Amino acid sequence: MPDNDLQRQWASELADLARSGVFTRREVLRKASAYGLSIPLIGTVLASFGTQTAASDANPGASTVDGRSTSSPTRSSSPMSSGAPGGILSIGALTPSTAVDPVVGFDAASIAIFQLTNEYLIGLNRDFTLRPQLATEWEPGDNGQRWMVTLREGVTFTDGTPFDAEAVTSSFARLLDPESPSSSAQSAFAGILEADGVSVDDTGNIVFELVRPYADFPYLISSNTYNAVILPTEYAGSYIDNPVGTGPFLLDSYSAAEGATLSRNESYWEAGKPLLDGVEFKFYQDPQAQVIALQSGEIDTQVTSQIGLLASLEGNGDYTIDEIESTGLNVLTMRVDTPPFDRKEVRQAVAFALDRVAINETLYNGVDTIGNDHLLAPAYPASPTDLPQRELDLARVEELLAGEEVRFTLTFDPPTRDYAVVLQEQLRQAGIEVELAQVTSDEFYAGDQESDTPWLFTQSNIVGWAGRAVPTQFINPMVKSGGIWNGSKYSNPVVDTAAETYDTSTDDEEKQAQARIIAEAMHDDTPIIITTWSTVIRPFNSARWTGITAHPSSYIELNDVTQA
Amino acid sequence: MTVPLLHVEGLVVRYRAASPGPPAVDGVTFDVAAGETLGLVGESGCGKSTIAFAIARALPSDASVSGTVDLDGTDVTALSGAGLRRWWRDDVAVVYQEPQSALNPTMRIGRQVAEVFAAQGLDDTQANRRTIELLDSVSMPDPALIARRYPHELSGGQQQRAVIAMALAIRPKLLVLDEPTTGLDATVERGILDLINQLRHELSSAILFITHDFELIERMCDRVAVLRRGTLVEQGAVDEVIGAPRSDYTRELLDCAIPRHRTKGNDPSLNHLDLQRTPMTAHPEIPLLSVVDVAHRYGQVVALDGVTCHIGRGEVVGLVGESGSGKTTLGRVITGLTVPDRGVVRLGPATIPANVRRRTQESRRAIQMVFQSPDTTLNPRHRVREVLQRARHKLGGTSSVDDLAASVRLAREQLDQLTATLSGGQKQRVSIARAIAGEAALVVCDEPVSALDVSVQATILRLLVELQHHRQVSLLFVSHDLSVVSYLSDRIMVMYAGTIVEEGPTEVVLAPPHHPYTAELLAASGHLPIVTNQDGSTAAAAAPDATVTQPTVAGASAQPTRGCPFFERCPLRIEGTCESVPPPIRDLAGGLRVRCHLPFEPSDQHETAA
Amino acid sequence: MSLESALVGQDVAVASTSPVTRRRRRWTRPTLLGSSVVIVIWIAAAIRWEWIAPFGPSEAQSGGRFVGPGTEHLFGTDGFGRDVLSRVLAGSRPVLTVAPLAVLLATIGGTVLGLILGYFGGLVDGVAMRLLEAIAILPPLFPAILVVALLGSSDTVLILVLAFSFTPIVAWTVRAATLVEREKPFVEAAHLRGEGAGYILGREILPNIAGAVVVEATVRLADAVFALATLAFIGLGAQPGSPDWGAQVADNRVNLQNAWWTVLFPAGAVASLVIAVSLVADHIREWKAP
Amino acid sequence: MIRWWTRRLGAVVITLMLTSVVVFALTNVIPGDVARRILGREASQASVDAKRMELGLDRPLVEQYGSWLVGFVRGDWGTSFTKQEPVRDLVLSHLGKSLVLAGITFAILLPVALSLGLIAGLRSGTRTDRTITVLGLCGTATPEFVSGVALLVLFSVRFSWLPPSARSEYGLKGLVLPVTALVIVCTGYVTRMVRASVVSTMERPYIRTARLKGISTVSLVRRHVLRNSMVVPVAALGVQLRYLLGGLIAVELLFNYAGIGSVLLEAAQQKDVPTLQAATLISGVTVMLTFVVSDLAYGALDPRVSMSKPR
Repeated sequence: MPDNDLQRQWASELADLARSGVFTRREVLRKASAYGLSIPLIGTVLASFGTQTAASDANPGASTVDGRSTSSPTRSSSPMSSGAPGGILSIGALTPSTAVDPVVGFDAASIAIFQLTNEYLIGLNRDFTLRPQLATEWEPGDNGQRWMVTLREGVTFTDGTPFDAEAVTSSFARLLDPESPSSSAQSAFAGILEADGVSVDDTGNIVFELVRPYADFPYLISSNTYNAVILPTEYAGSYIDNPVGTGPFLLDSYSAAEGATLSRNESYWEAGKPLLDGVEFKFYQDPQAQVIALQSGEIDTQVTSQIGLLASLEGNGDYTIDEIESTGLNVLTMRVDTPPFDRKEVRQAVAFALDRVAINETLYNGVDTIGNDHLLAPAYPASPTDLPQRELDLARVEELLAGEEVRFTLTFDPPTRDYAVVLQEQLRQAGIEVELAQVTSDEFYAGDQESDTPWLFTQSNIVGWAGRAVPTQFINPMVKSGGIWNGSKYSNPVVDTAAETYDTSTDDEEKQAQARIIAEAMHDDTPIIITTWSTVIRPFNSARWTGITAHPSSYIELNDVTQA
Repeated sequence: MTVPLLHVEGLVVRYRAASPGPPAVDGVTFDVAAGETLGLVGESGCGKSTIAFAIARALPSDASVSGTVDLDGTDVTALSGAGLRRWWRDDVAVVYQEPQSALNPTMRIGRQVAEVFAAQGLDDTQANRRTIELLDSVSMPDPALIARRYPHELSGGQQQRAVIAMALAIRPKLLVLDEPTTGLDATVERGILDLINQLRHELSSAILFITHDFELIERMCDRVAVLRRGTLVEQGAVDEVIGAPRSDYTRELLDCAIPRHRTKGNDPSLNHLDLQRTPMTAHPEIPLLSVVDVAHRYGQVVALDGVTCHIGRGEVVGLVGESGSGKTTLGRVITGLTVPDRGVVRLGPATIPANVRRRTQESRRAIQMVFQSPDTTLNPRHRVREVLQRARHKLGGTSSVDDLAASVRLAREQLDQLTATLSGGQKQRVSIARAIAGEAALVVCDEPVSALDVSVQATILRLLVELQHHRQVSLLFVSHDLSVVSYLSDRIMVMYAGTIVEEGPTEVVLAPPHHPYTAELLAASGHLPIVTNQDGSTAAAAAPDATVTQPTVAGASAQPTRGCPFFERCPLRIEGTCESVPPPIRDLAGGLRVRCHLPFEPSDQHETAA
Repeated sequence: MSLESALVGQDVAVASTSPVTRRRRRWTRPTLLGSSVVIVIWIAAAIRWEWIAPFGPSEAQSGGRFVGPGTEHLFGTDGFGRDVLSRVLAGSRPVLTVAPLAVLLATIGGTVLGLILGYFGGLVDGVAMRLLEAIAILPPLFPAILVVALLGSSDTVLILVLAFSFTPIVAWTVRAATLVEREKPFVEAAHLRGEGAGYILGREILPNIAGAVVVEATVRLADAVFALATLAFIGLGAQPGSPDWGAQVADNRVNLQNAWWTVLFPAGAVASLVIAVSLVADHIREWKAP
Repeated sequence: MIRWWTRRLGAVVITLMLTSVVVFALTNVIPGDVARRILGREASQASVDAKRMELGLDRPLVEQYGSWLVGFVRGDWGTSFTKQEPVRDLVLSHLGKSLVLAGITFAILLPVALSLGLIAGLRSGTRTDRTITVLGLCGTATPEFVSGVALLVLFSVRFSWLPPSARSEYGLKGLVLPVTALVIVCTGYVTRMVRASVVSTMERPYIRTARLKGISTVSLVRRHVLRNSMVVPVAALGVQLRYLLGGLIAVELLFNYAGIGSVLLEAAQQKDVPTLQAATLISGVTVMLTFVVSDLAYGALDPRVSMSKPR
């Protein structure tokens, strides 16, 4: 499908921005892939960069690893697959607390399983670029309010039924059904795509009619929205009983307490892939047991890992810890509508009282990226880089507080406990008393979303978020007035309008400007504090396997994994 | 003097813990010839058991024994290991005071006895055969059945017979009998003693008979050794020592033994009290307390089977019977501690609630109780003064604590002691003082002296008589020992299997004619009257074989037969009537009331006195 | 070592030593001395670890993370760079405030309940026994899970939870002892005097079973410390960041291979306290009721 | 005898009913919402409410309890809210795992504790006795997760002779470490009970009688001491069995061996009521069985109990 004129127009704008140095090569590539530009057109845009060194072009996914100390285990970030095919890879995961259900599941282990048996229209690479999966091409129309997607031919589901447009429309109908309880779909498509917006045109392509123009729409139908897998038309709702998909693996067995076994899908559409014979998931009740299993060789890698627990692998040459910068974060929210945080100065005082480098060093072994209290993560192309980076400044804290005695209660659930303890200690040294209130995860998210649930209505809380490809997927719900996850009750019309224009505009320069406005407002008002952006890590037994990589959303891509 | 089978010289026994104090046994020397029985007598703690166990090498490991012990040529103190074990197996046998605890509760009787033969090297069949023979030789009813039973399914007497069987199975050279019959009922005791006498002549072993009761010494032993705090005070032939005791300690022991054949009337030490035979208030029409048709059972066991009786004001009534006859239960029903299934208790004219907790303070004050075991009758955590003060306060007594203490001859300084530190006798005195603290009208004494040392028993009994006389309180004295009851009581009631079989003034009951059961009790407690039956034939009530019919424990398993419960054991039963027709209650001359079919009427009964 | 050789080796005494000697020898035993010293040390630490501890238990040290035991940090430092010795000393306070209070509460509650059940019997006893049995057959930590989930895991909640699970056990013992005392003549004499249930329970029965209650309390104290550590281990007990020993073991167990001191010192602390208390409890039991 | 049984079983049923009511009440009081747990925090409140309706959580508590009870009695234990699996297989399989662990531990614990207790008892007061007692106490006092962790690192991470977790695929090899940790904890307690009982039995007069029959020390122990001194420890073993069945959450967590304990912990935290109820009652029934078994053993050992009216 040749580039239409809208794509050519966006391409020229991209080239101008590339020449003016606003976008790095990586961001240009990411934008180009999002717009569905054809390879030749991308080539012309890249040419405008002049004599960039060739090395970083070769593998589009390489995120440069700036000079962090690379102690052994080796911290590689480029997946070199050069080993022998075959073998069974065993992956450790935390026991899923609910059943594996592609439409509703949000549990890391469940997602990892159904992502191996089912696929998306578009795949999200580790560097946020998009790659064709069940869709071969996609192109914007009507200034980004209509998107046409061409489906891949010759693909069959594992139960033999052909992969066709009807499977796609039924999958999206299932996701967008108002009663459908799918969590990630609701938050991703809210206000953008409705059930009646999906149709098939006469040439068999899928047409998405949006409610409003949305330049980053391809990300929403990519694996970035983990529930947006394509299921067979007559999917009856219980995945475990008949796991049918187009993915590289077949689900052979599943036990809620023990784990799952998968084997190669011989009729997978991508020839020769996957190289592995099969995969075995082993469930563990707590992170410590999972690390001990990794140490003793019972498992080869993990779905999710905490860097703090992997210190024991330091001296072990057999293990490699792969890293990838991501947009995941722990948000420290302060309710701006109640004391003591109703005054901006108090919130800023808290921001300046935190030693972000020490936090990064103690909790995350220094691998994370320092945050600057606004949602435009460095990983986002539109992220402004010239805002003054906040650091520990006790004098500023003194000045801001002007002698006011500040005490507050910080509510959180077990996964963020260590972060809360470090915060409490640092704030105590700055004269701010913090009382910790740890509650079970169940209690933290229970209650009514609109009135009393602790994670949205307590005075101050810590909420962890997995990475999102598009910044407004955080900005809209979290800081726009009345956003569904606006725990800080922050409301700033400037931010509201900026976020809307960012979403609707397809002009990158315009998006850049809006992003700056949002960042400056958040930086000044400080309704939330972001000390670090998490770097996702994935340790693996490099003595036995190669090609295992970390992914910003902790996905597991095994097509290229081989034995060492 | 024949060659001594057992020669003991300079025997000293010291417990490591009490090392600073005097040794438990301080240089004892005596000999025992084959076939001779030496009695070891003395107050508790005088070391008589320690001597016997030292000789039999059965002392705890922390006791050190010195001196020579020679049994038929073997130096016993030198034996150890396999040699000691062989000596135990072949030459020594011990019979203990508590038969129940001397038998392994989880092993059948037959196997425990057969074990002795197995140790001798007999094979199982021979051992079992010899066991049956042995059980028969100790006149155990139906030995084959008994052999299959567990110890807890046998009566006290049967258990002791089994222990004796084990002891005699090996024809021992040394036989130790440590108070073999204490704690058994009089009739059962009688049977055991007769068995020992009969078997004694067949063996030629040296026998040590340990007891605190001179009665038994007289009846069972050839020679006697009197002990006082580990030293031998006197030794000699039984009739010499008892007839003309050389040491004054022996004389003292003999005096304080319970006056067997006396009643309070003719007890010299009570002369200062002018005790009339009949209580002052002759027979008022309304007795102080009466019990009407009281019946009570514990599960299948019938404790009281329709009892009606009364206690007069200021009267001392004795209630005597074997264990299980229901005498204690009657006492508890009167005091309200046990609520009977049927029947009424009246204080004077008024019926009072059966349960003491529902009685008025006034009726509670009237009836108090003295319990049997001194160790649990007082709260060990309280002081004496507290006990008496509390009783006096609650029961509204008038006399001061010091007066109460004085009336039971307690020293003033003992008032501030914890009750746990008192001796058995002192505890019972406090318990008596507590009972009379509120000027009670009736004090029920449930075997108050049976758990005390012999020497102390007499003083407590005399104390009770004095108190009863001075304070005109009526007593219900419950006991299994007829001689104790007859000493104290104005009137006696004899109970068997939940019914009163005979009641009347003391002398009338003691003199024939007797209800057959009363006769058996009198024989067992050494009164040995020759009973001439109605038809003139002399039934030597005391003749051993007559009473050796197997004494099943009264009441325990006796089903409430329609006829007379004493039917199986009654030597004078009338076949055909006694077991089917309930015996009538007949009032005879002198206020005697008997529940029996036998014709008691002919007036010539009274000449044949004891 | 076959049974035979174990026995024959020593000519087994006819009867074991007389009670008097056994009791005196017991008090001079080294184990009693040793365990009392350990308990005193931990109590001192619980009261005033601020004076003893070389560093603040929650302050990250400049020396860095996972420093092995050495001169500067006797017990080394943990994953946050905190001094393990200070944390272990500070860890004694939560244990030695919650456990004794919980046992005290359980003993008082259990004794009152036991007395009433033992004395009155009948319907009350029947129903109450079923309830106690119902609680007893629940898996031991189950009530704790529910209550902590309900009220969070503050010290007061932990005290209530432990007291709740120990009260039935104490009540059982006291009830058994009361059943025995209730039949004794001095209690019947009290009835004869018309004494009320209150007096009989308070003045007559309680003084006599006080020994059994003390023994029960000391045994439960050892169990309480054990249970607290287990609760912290499964993430229900300690407050976040608290130096509670059980929590320290739970958090650091993954570093056992590369930083064994972060786990073994707190674990040793738990074991030392529980062993010491159990040994003392054992002595008190044998001294009270040989 | 039959009357005694019916009364005993009646008491068991009442107790279990009481337990199920207590558990139901407590779980419904704790905060947390199982519908939210299934759908995750990003699901809208509307869909969460819809899920609550679907699970019947909006009905009054009494009705919920009633329908659960009727179902339970009829054998339909319902499906787990969170795991969408029939509760019966879930609970029974986990109970099976707990029974296997408890069974093996018991099989090792019994002979070890009995012989140690016997030796300590027979040679009471000597150094052997004191070492056995003190070692037993140290074992009992060390929480099982402390000894478990030490064993784990020594044998599976450092020397890797044994697997680090007790996953079913390792079979018995996986159970060696958890069983060792449990045996360390339980043996001390039972040994102490056996020792105390042996010491008191040795002081009984009937032992003196047996000794004076001159029989050898070994047959004295075998025929007289053993049987009489086993009566008290039987009760102690019952207590240990109860602990082994439900109290092992720490070991189950440490060795990743999902027994009934961790099912209970997870179901309680997630408010998965059907699983929780079934798990509690089943473990309750098994525990009551241990009480009945120890009564039977008590009767078998001591004739006084079984022959006369049962206690």
